[in-house]
Amino acid sequence: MSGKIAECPECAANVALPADVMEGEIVQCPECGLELEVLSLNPLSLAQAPEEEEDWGE
Amino acid sequence: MSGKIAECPECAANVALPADVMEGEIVQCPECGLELEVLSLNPLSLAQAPEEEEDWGE
Amino acid sequence: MFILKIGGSTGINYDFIADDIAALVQAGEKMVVVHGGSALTNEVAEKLGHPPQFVTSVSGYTSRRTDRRTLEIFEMVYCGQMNKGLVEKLQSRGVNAVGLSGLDGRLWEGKRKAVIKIVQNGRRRVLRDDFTGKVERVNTDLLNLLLSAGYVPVLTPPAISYDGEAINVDGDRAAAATAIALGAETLVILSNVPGLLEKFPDESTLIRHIPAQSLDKFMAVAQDRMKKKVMGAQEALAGGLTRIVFADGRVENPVRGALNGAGTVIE
Amino acid sequence: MFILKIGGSTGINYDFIADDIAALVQAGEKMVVVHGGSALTNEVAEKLGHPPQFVTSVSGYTSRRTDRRTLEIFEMVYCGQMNKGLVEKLQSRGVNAVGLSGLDGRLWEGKRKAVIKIVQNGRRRVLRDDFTGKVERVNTDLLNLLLSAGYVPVLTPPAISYDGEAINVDGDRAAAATAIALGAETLVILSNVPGLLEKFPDESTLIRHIPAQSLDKFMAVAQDRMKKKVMGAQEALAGGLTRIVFADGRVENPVRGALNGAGTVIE
Repeated sequence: MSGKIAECPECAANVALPADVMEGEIVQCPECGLELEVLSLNPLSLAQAPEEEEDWGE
Repeated sequence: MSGKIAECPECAANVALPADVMEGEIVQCPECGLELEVLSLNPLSLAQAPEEEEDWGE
Repeated sequence: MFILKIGGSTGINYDFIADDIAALVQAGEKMVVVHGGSALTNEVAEKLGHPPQFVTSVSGYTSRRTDRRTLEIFEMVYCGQMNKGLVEKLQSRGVNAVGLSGLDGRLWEGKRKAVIKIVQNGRRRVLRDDFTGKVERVNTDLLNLLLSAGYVPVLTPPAISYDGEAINVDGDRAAAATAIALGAETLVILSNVPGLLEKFPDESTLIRHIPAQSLDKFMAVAQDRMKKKVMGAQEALAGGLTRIVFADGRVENPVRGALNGAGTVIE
Repeated sequence: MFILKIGGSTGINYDFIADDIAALVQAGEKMVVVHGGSALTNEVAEKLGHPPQFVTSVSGYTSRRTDRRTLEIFEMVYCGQMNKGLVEKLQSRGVNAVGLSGLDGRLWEGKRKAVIKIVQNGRRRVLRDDFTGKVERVNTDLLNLLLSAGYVPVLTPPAISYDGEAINVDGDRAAAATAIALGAETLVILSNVPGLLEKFPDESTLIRHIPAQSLDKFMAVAQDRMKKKVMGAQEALAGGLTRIVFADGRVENPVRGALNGAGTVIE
């Protein structure tokens, strides 16, 4: 996957993104395991993914 | 106008209809002057046209 | 208490109107809103492959050909997108709006014109499957029930025939009938023109004031859609209203502007 | 007093249902009707060039992707054609129906899910412009105001968020919330299947009776849309209802049939 590389906002590790990464996509940091959301593509910016307000099941 | 010929339900006179006569069309009997409505095309049937419930203007 | 009719033609700014209604309601003003949706209905009907048809009656009035399919599209736009879009804009501004059509609770009841005589390219025809009519009775109990509980009714065609069928009615005349039934003094009609224009579409020829008793003379000046509005005004005056204002629905503070005399004031 | 939920899937016979409601109302029965419109919404969205999209949440539930344009189409079908079509059918049978959406008078209020995490062909994504949520508060004052004045409320999504935005909500769960808020004992849910089927779509595997306390075990049996209905039933039971019936909306006397136990009775 010759995708883009982003930096994990938590532990600054390199996070490989799929070539056709989509805005809003959720990826996981390979180092600290944090769930990250691709906030925007240009400029490429990541942030911790929000908790799902899971109200379907509970 | 090589249209159809119908009979006036009031005075039995011949009423010439346009070739492309439409259902619901209003025609006038050439003899007695009555306003007639083409109720149906096949079978061809005419009847006195209803009064317009004119409520737009009054 | 006044009645506000909001037109459905392109160019009307529903946010300006909603802002103004919110300010008036906060100031304690009671009102009933009536709205249209003709422009959007034409668009959607086109896209759904049932393009709008307009028919002209033998006495020269144009109205929307309303067969059963048109009525469904009409309801989708008037009662769906327009009505709930306006209710949403009002609710998000703190106005506790309740959207209703004339069908609901038999709010607007009247005779369905079972027979319509139309003229099309010179040939006259009788239409029997048209669902149009006129509002003859208004369920003021339901309106007062909602008003006294603090709600702002937002009303839309269709109305209902005495046999319980949905019928397309003219919004301006339905607004006039509602104003009369509720004993309101003022009817404000917002559209995409500043008011009655002497020489349409020249907006500088705005007629600012018309004495009620000479309104008939201005019928000739009114262009097609405006003809219906003037007829609505005539009926409203005959029914006891004292003040009708045709005003511009594209500008800021359109409602308060109209209440303060901006537009064509008939009194 | 009971709540009748009418599904929006193809095959449901609205004339049979309207006949049955009229008979029950004439016999003095009080009820609130809730209806859906999913099948028709898909059709109209397709024709308007905004085909429906369904998204599956990370925890496996499918729901309609509801961006702003979808919401407008949703309102056109649910609040326009479906709601007013049902009100018309009821009015023409002598039932004084009043059609309302959850927006009107803030009838159904709840939190908008500002963030949704979905899975699409294996990839997870956050959606922020989705207008969906859950009904958390019901305006029972408005409902009781109408019921005591002799009207039959006919309710439809959308609901309204606490910020006054229209939000798409699941009709079955909104019906359950309404039943709880009004203190009704019974909720009847009509759809295009005879009830909960052990082996969908084999209609001979109808489960006739489920003791309330063991409903959870049947969640596994329920196929996609029916999953939501079972969740609605769970919430209704937890909220104090004593009887929920899933019944067939395609047959004659579907409502009275369900009240007399035809379908899947949960009690």
